[in-house]
Amino acid sequence: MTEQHEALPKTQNEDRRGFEVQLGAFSGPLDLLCHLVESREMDPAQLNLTELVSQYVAFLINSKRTTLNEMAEFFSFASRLLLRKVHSLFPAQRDAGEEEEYPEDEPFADEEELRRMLEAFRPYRNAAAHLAALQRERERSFVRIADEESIPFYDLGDLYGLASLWWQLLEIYNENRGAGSYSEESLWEEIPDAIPEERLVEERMEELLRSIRKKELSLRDLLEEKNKKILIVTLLALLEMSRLGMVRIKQSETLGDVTVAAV
Amino acid sequence: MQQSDENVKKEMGLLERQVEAMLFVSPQPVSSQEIASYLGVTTARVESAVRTIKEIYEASHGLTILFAAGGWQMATAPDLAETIEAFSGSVSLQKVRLSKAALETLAVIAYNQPVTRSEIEDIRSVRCDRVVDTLLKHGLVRIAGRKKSVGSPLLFRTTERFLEIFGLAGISSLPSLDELKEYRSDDGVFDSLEGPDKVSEEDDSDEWIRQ
Amino acid sequence: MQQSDENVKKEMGLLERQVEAMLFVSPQPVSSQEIASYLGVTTARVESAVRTIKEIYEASHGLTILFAAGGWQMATAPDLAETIEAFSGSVSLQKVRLSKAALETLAVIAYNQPVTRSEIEDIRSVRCDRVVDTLLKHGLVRIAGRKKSVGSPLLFRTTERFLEIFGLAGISSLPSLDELKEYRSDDGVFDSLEGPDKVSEEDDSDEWIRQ
Repeated sequence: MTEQHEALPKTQNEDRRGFEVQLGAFSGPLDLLCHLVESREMDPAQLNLTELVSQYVAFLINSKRTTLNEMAEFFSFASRLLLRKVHSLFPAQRDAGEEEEYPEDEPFADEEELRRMLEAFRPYRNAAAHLAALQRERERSFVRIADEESIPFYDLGDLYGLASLWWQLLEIYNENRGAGSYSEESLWEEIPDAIPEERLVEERMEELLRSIRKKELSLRDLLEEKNKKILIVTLLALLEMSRLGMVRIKQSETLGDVTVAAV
Repeated sequence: MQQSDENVKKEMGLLERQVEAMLFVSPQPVSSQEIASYLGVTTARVESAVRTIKEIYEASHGLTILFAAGGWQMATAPDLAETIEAFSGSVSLQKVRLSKAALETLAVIAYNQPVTRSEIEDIRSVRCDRVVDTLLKHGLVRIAGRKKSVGSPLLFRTTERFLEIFGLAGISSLPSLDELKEYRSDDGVFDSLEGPDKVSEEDDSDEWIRQ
Repeated sequence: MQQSDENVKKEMGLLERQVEAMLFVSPQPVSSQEIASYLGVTTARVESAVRTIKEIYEASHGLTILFAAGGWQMATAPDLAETIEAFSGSVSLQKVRLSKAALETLAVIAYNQPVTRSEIEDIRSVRCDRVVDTLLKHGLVRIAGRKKSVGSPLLFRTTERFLEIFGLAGISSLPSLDELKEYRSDDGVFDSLEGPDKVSEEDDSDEWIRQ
């Protein structure tokens, strides 16, 4: 047990490290690569995106705790790179609007401007590093919480926090009232919903974790929700939790009830 | 985890420190068995560690260890009861912060006043008597009479103090859904990469899940 | 208050016991002024009491006293982090996972507050509505009104919770941007603007993530 505890911080530090790209001459974080390509400091045509993706897959296999957010971030950057690559391979595809922003014939015309901009941003990059270090240190201590409902969260006087909580609440309330008219057929008649935002999945993960920590629950109970969006979010949350090894999902007999338990 | 059993009296070793920290963070009482199996020691050792902590606390600290519901629980020393009771209930806390539950309840009251507790609970779909009490204590809401209906339940309203703290001229200036949004039309190139989610600014119903 | 050399064993008196119990029950940091005015003593006395408690804790307890967001807060000793984290699932809720983009955006907001989203994007030169949403959701930033300019964009600020999560006494305890410019000024990454072949091994822009 002690060994296990000693092993923990190391894994966390590794996770903190995030994904590093090694492509040709470039070595560094993906957002920097993306930035360099988008600001035309690097030629997108030279990018080996297959290599990028396989490096990412290798990274995923090694680090077991990548969050949905981080994965979404990767896909967002990777697709931006892909778009740039497509544009550079098929210049005719580029639309007029972009042409204005990055004059084709003078790719490095604004080098000075860019240098200035990156210079100006450097302190913030360092500040982010400083914050990360502070957070790591601070998170080694835990405060006492009487109950989860009472975690002090909003500054007194946070008017916009107040208002947005109200409008979210109203949205959920109306949705739940509408859920009465749910029917199996109508589920497929509609155009499918957009993929729910990852933060909803994360919120749902926290909720689920709280309830299954108290006692093991059956999948049937967890999926009782008639609201389609919540159902999808719940399923995604369960999948993600099982991927991260936070829950144990088991079925003791064929066609029997499936139980979900905290690990 | 290898202290000798001789110096258990009075001295806090690693085991005592671990037990102390565990009792501190735990919201419910924790049984000796639970601690023992977690730390991989015998319950006898856990109990002697708890006794040590308890003795040290009683000798000079403002805290104590209680035994309740089959487990150990950290609490404030009984002789400080008056001080602490008044302090934790004190409205003068300069920097009150609100939990999500409290702010949500306050939002329901603000946008729907006057409103009864069961109406609040209907919207939030959780009980909220404790939260309403907190808000009353902080002077953010007040009782504004009784509703003329079965059981004549109490009606709640926000106070002047609420308006002051949230910087509102009046209840009518509470932000509308539109006011919470950014109006953006000149975002240029990246917009097209993010899909159509930003197009639907008019779609009021969907600020929570953007489609 | 530096007689700790001669007087190794600090003693807890009534004031220390009261302060200890108050910090135990308070869900958020409490300032010296607040404790002082509540107990009717000077802030100097409160601060010396807190120091005494802190020293006693550090000598042998599983607890510690933190200073964040302008106040004192009781917490578990940092060396017990692994034990406590694995013991109580609810403490893991105290951890906030932030991506590098989120931290950078947070840094931009912290140093420029109140600041609009387009100002943040000017500095970061990437879009950041998603990131700002995440920060809002974690309660690390909040909307603090609208800027009086074209389109009256929303203004963002960091919260008290931000200070707590990063263990900052206040915004002013962040190093200045000038200091951060010099910090790692030998950092080669942003100087190699000549093209892909020069963007190379000198890149240690996020050495910090590696350590």
